[in-house]
Amino acid sequence: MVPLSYYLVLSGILFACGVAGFLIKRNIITIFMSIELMLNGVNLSFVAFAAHWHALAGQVFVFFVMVVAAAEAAVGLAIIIAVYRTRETLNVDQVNLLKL
Amino acid sequence: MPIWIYILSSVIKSALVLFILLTAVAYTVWLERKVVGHMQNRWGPTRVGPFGLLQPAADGIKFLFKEDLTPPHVYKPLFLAAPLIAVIFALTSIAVIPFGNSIRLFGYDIPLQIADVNTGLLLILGITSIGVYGVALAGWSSNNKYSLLGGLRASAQMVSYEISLGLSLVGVLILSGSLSLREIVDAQGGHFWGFIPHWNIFTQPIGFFCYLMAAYAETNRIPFDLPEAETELVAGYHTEYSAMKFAMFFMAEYANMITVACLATLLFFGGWHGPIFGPILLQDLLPVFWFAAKIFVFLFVYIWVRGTLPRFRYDQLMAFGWKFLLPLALVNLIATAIAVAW
Amino acid sequence: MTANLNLWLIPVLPLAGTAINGFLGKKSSRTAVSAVGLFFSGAAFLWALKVAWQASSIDLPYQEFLAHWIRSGAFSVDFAFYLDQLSLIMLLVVTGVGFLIHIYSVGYMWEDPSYYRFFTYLNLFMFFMLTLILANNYLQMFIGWEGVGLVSYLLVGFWFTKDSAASAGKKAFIVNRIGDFGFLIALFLIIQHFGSLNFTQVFDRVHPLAPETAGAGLLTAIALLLMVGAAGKSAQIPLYVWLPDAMEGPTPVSALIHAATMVTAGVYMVSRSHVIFERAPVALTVVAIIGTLTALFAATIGIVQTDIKKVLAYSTISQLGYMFMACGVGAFSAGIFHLMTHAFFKGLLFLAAGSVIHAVGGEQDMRKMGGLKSYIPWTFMTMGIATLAISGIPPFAGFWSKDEILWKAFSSEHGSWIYWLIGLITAFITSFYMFRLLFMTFWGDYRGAQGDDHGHDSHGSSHGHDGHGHGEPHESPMVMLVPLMILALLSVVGGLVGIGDRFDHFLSPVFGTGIAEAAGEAASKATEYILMGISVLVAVLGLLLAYFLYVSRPHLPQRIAASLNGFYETVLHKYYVDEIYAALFVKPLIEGSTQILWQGIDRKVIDDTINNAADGAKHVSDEVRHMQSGNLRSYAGWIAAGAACVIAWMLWLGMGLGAGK
Amino acid sequence: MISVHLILFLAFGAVALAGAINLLAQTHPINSALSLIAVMAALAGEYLLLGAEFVAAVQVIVYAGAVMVLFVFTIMLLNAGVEENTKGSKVAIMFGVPGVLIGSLLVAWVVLRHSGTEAVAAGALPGSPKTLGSLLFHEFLLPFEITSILILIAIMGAVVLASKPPTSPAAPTLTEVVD
Repeated sequence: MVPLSYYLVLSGILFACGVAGFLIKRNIITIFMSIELMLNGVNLSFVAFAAHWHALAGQVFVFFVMVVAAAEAAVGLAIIIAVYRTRETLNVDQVNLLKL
Repeated sequence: MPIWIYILSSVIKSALVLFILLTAVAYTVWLERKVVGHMQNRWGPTRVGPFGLLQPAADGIKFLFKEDLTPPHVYKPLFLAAPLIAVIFALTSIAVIPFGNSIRLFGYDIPLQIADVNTGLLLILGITSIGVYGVALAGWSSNNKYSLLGGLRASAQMVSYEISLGLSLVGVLILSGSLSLREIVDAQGGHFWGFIPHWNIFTQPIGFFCYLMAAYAETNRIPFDLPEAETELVAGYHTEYSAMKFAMFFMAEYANMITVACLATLLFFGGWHGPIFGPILLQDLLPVFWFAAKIFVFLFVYIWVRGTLPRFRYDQLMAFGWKFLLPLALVNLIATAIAVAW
Repeated sequence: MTANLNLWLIPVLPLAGTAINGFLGKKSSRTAVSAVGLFFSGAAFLWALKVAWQASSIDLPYQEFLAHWIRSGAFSVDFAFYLDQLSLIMLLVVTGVGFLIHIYSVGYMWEDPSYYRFFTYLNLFMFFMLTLILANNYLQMFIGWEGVGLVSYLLVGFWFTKDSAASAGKKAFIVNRIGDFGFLIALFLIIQHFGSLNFTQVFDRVHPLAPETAGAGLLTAIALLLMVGAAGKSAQIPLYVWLPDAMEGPTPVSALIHAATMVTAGVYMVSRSHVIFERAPVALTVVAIIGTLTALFAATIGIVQTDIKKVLAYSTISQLGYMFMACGVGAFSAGIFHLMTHAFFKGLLFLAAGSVIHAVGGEQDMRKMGGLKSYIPWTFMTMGIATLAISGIPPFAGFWSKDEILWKAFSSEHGSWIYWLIGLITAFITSFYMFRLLFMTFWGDYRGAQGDDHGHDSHGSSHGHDGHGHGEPHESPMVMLVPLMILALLSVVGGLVGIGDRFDHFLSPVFGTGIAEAAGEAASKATEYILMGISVLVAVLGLLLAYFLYVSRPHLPQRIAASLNGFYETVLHKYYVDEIYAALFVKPLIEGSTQILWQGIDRKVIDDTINNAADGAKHVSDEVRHMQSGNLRSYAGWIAAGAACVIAWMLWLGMGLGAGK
Repeated sequence: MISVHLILFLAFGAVALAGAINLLAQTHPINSALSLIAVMAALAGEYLLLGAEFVAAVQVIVYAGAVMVLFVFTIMLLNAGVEENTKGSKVAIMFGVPGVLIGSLLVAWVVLRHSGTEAVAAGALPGSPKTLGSLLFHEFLLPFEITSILILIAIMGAVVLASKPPTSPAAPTLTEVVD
């Protein structure tokens, strides 16, 4: 038997790692990946809470999160490709002009 | 049963299945060379052993003893990891495949299946979807434009056809109402008014068609073997590979073929169902035989198709996948749903 | 109201003329412009005649509903027209005199560069004036009121290239604003207390109220405020100062707007709301005093003026004073009667003066005229008639109306012999300065410059009458003379309608056989005839004095002026009223606006507030701008920091709740 | 079996953590992507422990199998190299990292203090496809439909964005949206 708090802590750490990745990584794709990491952390806490409160709604939420993440990945990567076409770089530090 | 027997049986089954599988892979290669040879008015392998039956062994030895060279400028970790990924996932997916009903040994009835997961089908889908990485990473890591193109094609193609694959299976799932392969097979027992076996192929012909197409694309087989189109990209994603690493990709491909064949058998052709007769032992072994026979048929069809059909162009491939196969699968799904709802 | 009179046509016709001339006139020829202008004003006149003829057969007052205008809760205002004897008379006077002056203008303005503009304005004026007259509620009346004010501004400043004209227009407008202010407040009071602006409704609600003999009350306040408005529009003390300056406008304008019609709007308004005034004796007294003083005051100024139009302007003011005196003593019908006759002869005087000016080529100074009766006999004759009429020589129109007023002032219960006396003195002065004008202009020998420049170019190039050099004075064209003759005829016979109180009886349905009537019966006929004789005698005396001073002894006036120098100077400068006003109101206003409002409030407070706010925002954003570096990761950093803060805050809240539990 | 459950949890958790940290540590995006895949697989294991087998399967198929394939595909397409270490923003270091630390510390503190030690049994809540499906198509029907519309829009957006030149890499970007 694993206490609920373990799951929560794990998901929290994953989320924090995601944020940290967003903060310290330069590559726009990696940053995007850290977003996915955050979403995964949240999903874990969803499922854990679902199991804790015996509410399947939590798992349904996970589905929605996944779907949204998928859609986001599609659009986001398309944007990344478009950005790369115009800027010839994937480094967010060099993509700091608000328009070009 | 006690836990140790459970573990023991699992280990034994795993070893057995792995052995059978590898052998099957090897002889599928032999079979392919033979059949295609005859289709092309050649003999195929004849020298090594009678009818070249020992050819696979010779190939294996050759692969093993060839110098395993790693080109410079490749991205080493992934270059090494890619074939492993490919072959491992290819071999893993066999684990949830049931070969037949449980048999009684030493007073315990042991299911002819390594792991009876009640969402086995999903597991197989997931594993195959992960199997993409093998090809993609191989193509990328070997730092070669042909490989890269091959990898890109492979990943795009596999991801695209995965959808049709999944959708084509949903019809069967609706009919059988379960994700467990064993239950699906059980649902196909019996006959329509006496003589027509109660197989999904008769209720899901379109689904089967979609599945077959998608499966061929998933396994990068002709007519969908764009990732290794030798006329355009020297050898596609495994251009830079040689010796055992290349062998791994090879094995992975044929193992995937076998997995696909198994799935087709289980989902559409009633798995191990077939006429049962004779003494007890025979009665226990016949289902396995029927199962193997059906798989053989599918493998033969694979080879047959390879010998017959030309290769698509890439845009044709994508157009076929997105504009024809996917809508067809959707229509089939909807039709099935309506029919079941009645 | 069985028959439908289509009153709405009367104002709308001139409006159509305005539209056509205003939009198309610039391109079209003078003939076309004058044709349009004359047609529409004439059509309005003819329709007014038709209405008058029909009105005799139907029972007045007649109301004509046009459209709903304002409907807010219980309060509602409509576009509607109201016709009774009073507005009928005004209707005929305005349209008739207006039409004649239109005709006259064709000749007078012919060479003006912006001829079409003039007729556009004239038609527009007709429209507004008729709206004012035919309104059935105060608000619609106020529209006309403002409208005529606007047109007066436009026409006084018609030659706006000339500084004096422009400033005169502004002066007229501003002074009228003061009056309108009072008028508006009166309207608000009416709305508040009577919940309507419709004449009939308001008066029905006022009727039961008892006269506020004991001190001032609501009605007194309303009446006084209305009087303020009337004083503004009709140039009464203390708001008369704009009228003399308004003479900067073309002479037909002076005739139409500043003599015949617009300036009498005040009188019309006062007598229209006589119901209110009759219940506010205090206000009535104020009206009477203002009227009387104005009459005398303006007349005295008139004596010494040398500009022919200025003389007429001051005489107009003083005649208006007469009318207000009449209203003040409750003799509204007498006031209206004098309004009508005054419209005739004063209009005639102005037009004749215009003809004279036209004759001598834009010259307005009487000292440069003289001996013109041989040059321009028709003008002389008509102007003579008008002078006799205004001076109150029987049987001319002025005699009847002025005598009526004096008699009422004496006999009415609101009146007293003081009004009568002052009125009499004014009558004397009036006849004196009018004949002075006549003699200076037409007797003696021509003092004007021959052929060379016509003195001060008061009308500059814009007047268009110095285009062709005047060899010697010449008679005006027929188009100008015909209106003169018609008006002369009216000035002769116009007064006869008043014989035997017929005018009173005609108007009695409006004013009721009110106080004035009763008083008239009270006093004996004998006194009336005696007073009548006295006034005639006074008028003749004025005539003789003028003849003595300006014909037989032409040099005497200078000596007299020299002898009583200070007084003369004072009067010559119109008692320095303009200067006093300038010192009292204008300069403090300008100074205050400059120092406090502009430099102080606008510059220091408003502008600085805005500018400082903008600068502050600029500086702050200069700092904050660095936050938005466009760098994704720094955004993320801000978000993370903010998230941490939010989490801490929520936890703190949670603590508080936990502690609370 | 308690111990087994805990051991499995710790194992998967260790993998997930290692993957997450590796994601940060690696400088090459492809390595980060692979480590992220590892994280997802491990999370799938955690889901299985929690009994959400269907969620686990979907996690593998959609996330590991499609989304991440898409990432890898993009990395390969754009041939993203080792990220150069640029001094982008001081803010991210000065405010962001401390913010993250503080925030996560606070959360951890709260979790440990308030969530107590209620244990979650292995497979506590069997999320079988049937029950989940009925839940999804009855109670969450409206969100489901809205999500499908969202997906449709996402498809079109991806196509429009990525298909500037005729040689469009957009086709694969559609794929995982659909599964």
